[in-house]
Amino acid sequence: MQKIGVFVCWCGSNIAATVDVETVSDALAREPGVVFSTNYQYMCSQAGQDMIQEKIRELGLTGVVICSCSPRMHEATFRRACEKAGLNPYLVEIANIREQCSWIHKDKAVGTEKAIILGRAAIAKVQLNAPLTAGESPVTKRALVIGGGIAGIQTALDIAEAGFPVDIVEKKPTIGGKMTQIDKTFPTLDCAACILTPKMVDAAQNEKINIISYAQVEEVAGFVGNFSVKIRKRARFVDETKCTGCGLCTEKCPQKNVPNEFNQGLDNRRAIYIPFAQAVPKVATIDPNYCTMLKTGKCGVCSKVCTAGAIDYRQQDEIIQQEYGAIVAATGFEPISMEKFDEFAYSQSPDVVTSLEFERLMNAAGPTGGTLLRPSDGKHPHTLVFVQCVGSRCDGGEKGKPYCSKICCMYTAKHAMLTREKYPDTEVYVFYIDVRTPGKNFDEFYRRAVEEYGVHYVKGMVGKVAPENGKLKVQASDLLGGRQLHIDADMVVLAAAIEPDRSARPLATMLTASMDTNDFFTEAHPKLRPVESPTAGVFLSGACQGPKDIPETVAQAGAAAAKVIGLLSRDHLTCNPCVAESNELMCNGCSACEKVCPYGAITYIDKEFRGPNRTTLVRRVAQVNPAVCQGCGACTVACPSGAMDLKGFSNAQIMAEVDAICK
Amino acid sequence: MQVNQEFRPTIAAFCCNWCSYAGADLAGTNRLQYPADVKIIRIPCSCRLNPLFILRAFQRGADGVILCGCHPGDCHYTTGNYYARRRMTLLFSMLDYLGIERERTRVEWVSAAEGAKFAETMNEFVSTVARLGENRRLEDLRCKSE
Amino acid sequence: MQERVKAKAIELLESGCRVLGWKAGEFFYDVTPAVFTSREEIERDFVFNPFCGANQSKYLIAESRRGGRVAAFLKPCDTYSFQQLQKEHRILRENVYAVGVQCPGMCDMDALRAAGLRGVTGAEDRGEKLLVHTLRGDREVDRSLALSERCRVCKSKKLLDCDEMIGQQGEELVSTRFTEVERLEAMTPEERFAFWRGELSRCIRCNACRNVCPACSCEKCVFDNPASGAENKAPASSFEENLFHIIRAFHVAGRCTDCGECSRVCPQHIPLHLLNRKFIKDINQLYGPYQAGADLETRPPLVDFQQDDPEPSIVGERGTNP
Amino acid sequence: MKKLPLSQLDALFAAIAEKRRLYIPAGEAGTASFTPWREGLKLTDALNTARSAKDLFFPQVENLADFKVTGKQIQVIENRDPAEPFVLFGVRACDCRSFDILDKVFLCDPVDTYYQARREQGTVVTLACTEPEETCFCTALGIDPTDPAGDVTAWMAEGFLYLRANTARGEELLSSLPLLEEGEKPEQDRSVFEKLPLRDLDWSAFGGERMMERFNAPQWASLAESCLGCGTCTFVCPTCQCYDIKDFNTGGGVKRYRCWDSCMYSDFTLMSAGQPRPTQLERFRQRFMHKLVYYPANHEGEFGCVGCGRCLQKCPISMNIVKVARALGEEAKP
Repeated sequence: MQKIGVFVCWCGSNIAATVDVETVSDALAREPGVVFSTNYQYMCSQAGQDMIQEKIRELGLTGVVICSCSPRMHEATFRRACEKAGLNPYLVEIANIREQCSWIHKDKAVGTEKAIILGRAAIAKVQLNAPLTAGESPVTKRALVIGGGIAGIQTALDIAEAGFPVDIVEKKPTIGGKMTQIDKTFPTLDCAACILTPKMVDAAQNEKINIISYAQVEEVAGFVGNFSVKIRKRARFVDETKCTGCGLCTEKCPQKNVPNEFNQGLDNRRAIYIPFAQAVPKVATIDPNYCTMLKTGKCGVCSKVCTAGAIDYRQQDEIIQQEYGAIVAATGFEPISMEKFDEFAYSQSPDVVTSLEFERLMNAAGPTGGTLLRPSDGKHPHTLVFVQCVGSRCDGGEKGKPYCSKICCMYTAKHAMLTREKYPDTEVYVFYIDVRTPGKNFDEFYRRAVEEYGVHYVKGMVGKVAPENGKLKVQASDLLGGRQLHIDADMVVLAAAIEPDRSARPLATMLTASMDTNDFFTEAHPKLRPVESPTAGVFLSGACQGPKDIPETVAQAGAAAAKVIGLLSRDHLTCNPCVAESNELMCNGCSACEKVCPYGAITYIDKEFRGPNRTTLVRRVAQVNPAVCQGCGACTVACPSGAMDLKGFSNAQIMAEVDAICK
Repeated sequence: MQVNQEFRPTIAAFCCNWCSYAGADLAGTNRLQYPADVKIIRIPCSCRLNPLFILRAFQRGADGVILCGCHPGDCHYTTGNYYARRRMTLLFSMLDYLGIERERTRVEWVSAAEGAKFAETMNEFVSTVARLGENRRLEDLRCKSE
Repeated sequence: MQERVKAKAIELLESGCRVLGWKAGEFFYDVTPAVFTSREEIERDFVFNPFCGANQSKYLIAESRRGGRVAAFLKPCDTYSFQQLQKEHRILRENVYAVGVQCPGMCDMDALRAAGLRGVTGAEDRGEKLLVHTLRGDREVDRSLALSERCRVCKSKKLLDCDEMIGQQGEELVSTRFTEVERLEAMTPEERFAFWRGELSRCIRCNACRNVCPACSCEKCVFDNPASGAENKAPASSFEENLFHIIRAFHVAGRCTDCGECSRVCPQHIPLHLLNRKFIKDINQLYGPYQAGADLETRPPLVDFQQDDPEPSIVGERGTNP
Repeated sequence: MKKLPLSQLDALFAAIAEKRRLYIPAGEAGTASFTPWREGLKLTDALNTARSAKDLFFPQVENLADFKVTGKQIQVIENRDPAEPFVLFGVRACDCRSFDILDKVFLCDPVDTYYQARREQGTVVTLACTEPEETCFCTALGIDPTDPAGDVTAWMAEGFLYLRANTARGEELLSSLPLLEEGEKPEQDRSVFEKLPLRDLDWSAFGGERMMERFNAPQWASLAESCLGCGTCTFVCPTCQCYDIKDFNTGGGVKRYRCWDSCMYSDFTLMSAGQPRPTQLERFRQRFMHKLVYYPANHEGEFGCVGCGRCLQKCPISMNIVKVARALGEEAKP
């Protein structure tokens, strides 16, 4: 039999002025199950809490209803108070008679009547409340960072700094990511390599950081604090522990015609290669698609020249299985393919390049040694046209992306400025829709490009680029001048939109992390939880969450690290006890709940059940991981049989409230 | 239609904990008045609202049922209100098909900052339902208190 | 057809399958679904005639878990249910040998009775015609007269996911199945209310619609479960009109293949399929065409969403006749 | 014997309905039901109603009592549906026999007063059959469809309605009615009944004698295997008499009512200790054992089936008592 205590708060005159608290406590005293009902001036005060605690102890209350302000205000207070008196905190219900009653009504009779009804609803609900205990799950104190670009490196460094071991999984042979390909950074124009490579070395030398390069995540199981991850480390056919990175093999390898991805294919590398001089780990990798030895079994030059004996043609992929407490996605971005933008003649002329290619052409470590030369004839270009927003801000989205890629305005300004600085004899045109420079010192930077460096900024889009007699005929509109422009350019540079790395989508599926329609990871809350995925224990770092420049990426990387550190510094996680629960006897195993769960909290097992007359039957049934479930209840409605219910907001509890209100 | 001055509708308002319930609290904090006919039931997310609860409310004598949740895209649980939106759209369409007055049901997205919108919505909804009069089509006579 | 199906049944039985088929009854039309385990049984009792209309896919939930393999003969519309049940992990596909049987439309005894035939003791399948024996002599009727409603507005002759086919593979058809829904939508709310009250108030809550429905195969139905708080055993007051049939239709929304069994079995001839079809029509219009059971991959519309889905207020905005 | 031109049937109905409620079978074939007569309501041309005539004496749902809760007080309120005199016209021979079967259950000690009240208030006017359906097999159970029992028996022939009072209550009804003349009904052609396909059903294997043999018959498994477990057969059956008592929480109290139950349902006779018949096979068997074995065992060999054929027409998978009788009857034959 229930023994419910009702405590009606006056909240000074906040409630008592428009609700007759005496009448309310009297009326509620007559409700079934209520053994005690009173009212008091300030229920949340120490004296009020003492009274509640005293009555719990004295009368052995099985449930407490407090008619007071919003539960958003003091639910936690009252739960704690009741818990101290030995009552399970989840046997407390609040009837909100202040914000949702006394404050919105002027007529005391009306307010009083409504307060009684709200009290009744709370009593009806508390009758069905069950004591809930927050579960605990242990935390594996190791983090996984997926992606070894600047975002991943920074996150890993920050986590390691706090003393937690962290693994970086990088799909390329070296960490460093896109930033290694960049020459100078805006708006300071400092050298990218100079600021990045020391961080790469730091990461390599940090004993808490383990870099797993040339590897990809294959499987993720588990949940926050307890992920179990399978990583495939691809065979590089070079023993990493033996290779000294001397580079002799990369000079002797007879296979010279492999497009060099580090230079965006603008020059060639060998079949055995080290992506660039500062690569981390600095070990050679054999490209199995080009290596004659691996393809035909005839060659073996690298093996012969390697004094360390590191070459191993029979190396196999390695599977690493590791447990982690937290996972950070830092998969970064890539420029979109220019295939669909034939109006810019990208496929027709080598002198039409993307900005990242241009970056390599300007880089001292690039294919031209840092001298700006046209890819077609190696001559110095005199007229350059930069086209902004290629594939960004496209309506309809068939051709490009609906969003702004954010970084293009600034790097184009940088490119234009650097070109004019190094080669004052050049004419530089930039075609833009809008110039967006909302960052610290960004607008100043852009204005310097226009005002000090004499870059021609033209508002308007380039309609067509046509290669003709070694020139590129650029046809464009000048919207402000209201005229058509025809420019004979030597080079055209396309500011290609950026999109999430292709590996992100399958990774999101493995992580049960949600993505938006553009395949950027979704954050748990766009404003308040920008570096967390809705999936607990999964964090977001860098451009995988949305287009970002370097400082923003580093800032987010640090923020993600802080979240990871916060998580890993705990020994146990306390779970929200108001989570979904599946009644296996009623579960159909249909997977509807799993499909609507935003957290991947629901899994299925085949379970043996006892049937009638000593038979057994194996059925597929849902199981909820209480450590992962956040208690939204989407599954409970997707479930037709009602097998899935939500603790604390059960079907029966909500219907009891409905009944009480509609009576 | 003759408006019965005496008639006070019973309105069940399901509010998600994170946005709309907070929006209702804000309406209170700002002392924005709306009729006492509205009784709020707190649910964690708009996706917790089972169509069964709505029909139950009507069975038990509710004259109108309204669901308030976070604006699409702002769900605390990221996707809950998208599911709620489909469910409610289809349910309301079915009720309409069965000849139930469609003004008796409503979904409104109310953020935690929209106290004024909450009060306004409730004022409007109550007067709409009051104009319709008592819910006779979905009630269960057994629940009529004599 | 009868002979080919029967021969196939024997062949499959001898290859080690149990065979889900039809057992002859007292008359031509009262065939009963049955599992055959011996050649003698098949030779004696197995039938496949124009009255074998029931959707047998639901039996495969239990049969596919009984151990061993079971063979089933599925009409095009049954194969949609068959695939939908696989999608929901209810049928273990590997234990089923599915024989798709192309279908010219199935007959329904109630359609014959509605056409005024009484005391029907037998019938002979004569292709386009049906020779009906009655207590008062024989009558030849057009087969179309005997077709059940769902067959008259057949949506697809496509046989999905079959291990083998008897007859030709067919195509999806342009169906007029929403005409009646549209007719109701065009009515005033008062007329619609009167229509549905008239129909649904006949409900005797025998649960035939639910129990025959492949989508309604819950381990425990909320309306049977005292713990659910929504249990109601009998047609007391207006529970069926106001809760049972609405929630039942909602629970199968996005999962109902429109096989029409609910209406076929209703002893009170309530056009329950018009509830399900309303959901199907709305889903098609609001969220894009969707056919439950057509594939194994597409997310069912009620466990899916688009960010720009219409708001619930569309129900009012588009008026009574969307 | 009285007679009346059929053209005056409406006037007769009006005369009956003047003093008491009159129910007549109305509506289309397949959904016809006993409907309170009102001006203009016509007799159905269907042989029988979809649900049987037992509804009038043993309705599907019936209020028993109300419990009103005020604060912590509970008040018990008797809430019997009032029984008023009524006439039930057009009951077929099969349904009429079902009343005898129900009487033996509900009117034996302890008497079911709810049923009794209705039974005492009802006057049954039966109607002889002329156009049987193929599903009819009352003749195989010893019922004469051309001469049904009831308080009054009616025949329709050659443009006239003939009426014969069989009981005092029947006499009272007829004597209160105007328009009636004396007359003798013509001899009925019974040849169509000789053609009924189920006329020779053999029930010799059943009865109260060979209970365990029937109970353990191996055929139940294949008979029950396709049963959907719906309640259609039991709800259209004129002799099914099982009911459940349920409480409905109205929010302000509890309404206790009884409603038909079905042995086909998984919660049939569910008790706190569990379900005594946990499988569909056992529940399916219960239905037929009850009608064909247990009932006769308790009632001098009388079967609990009247051969109306409703379950033959309505079962979604065409499983029915005839198929059971055939399957188990075959077995019993030497």
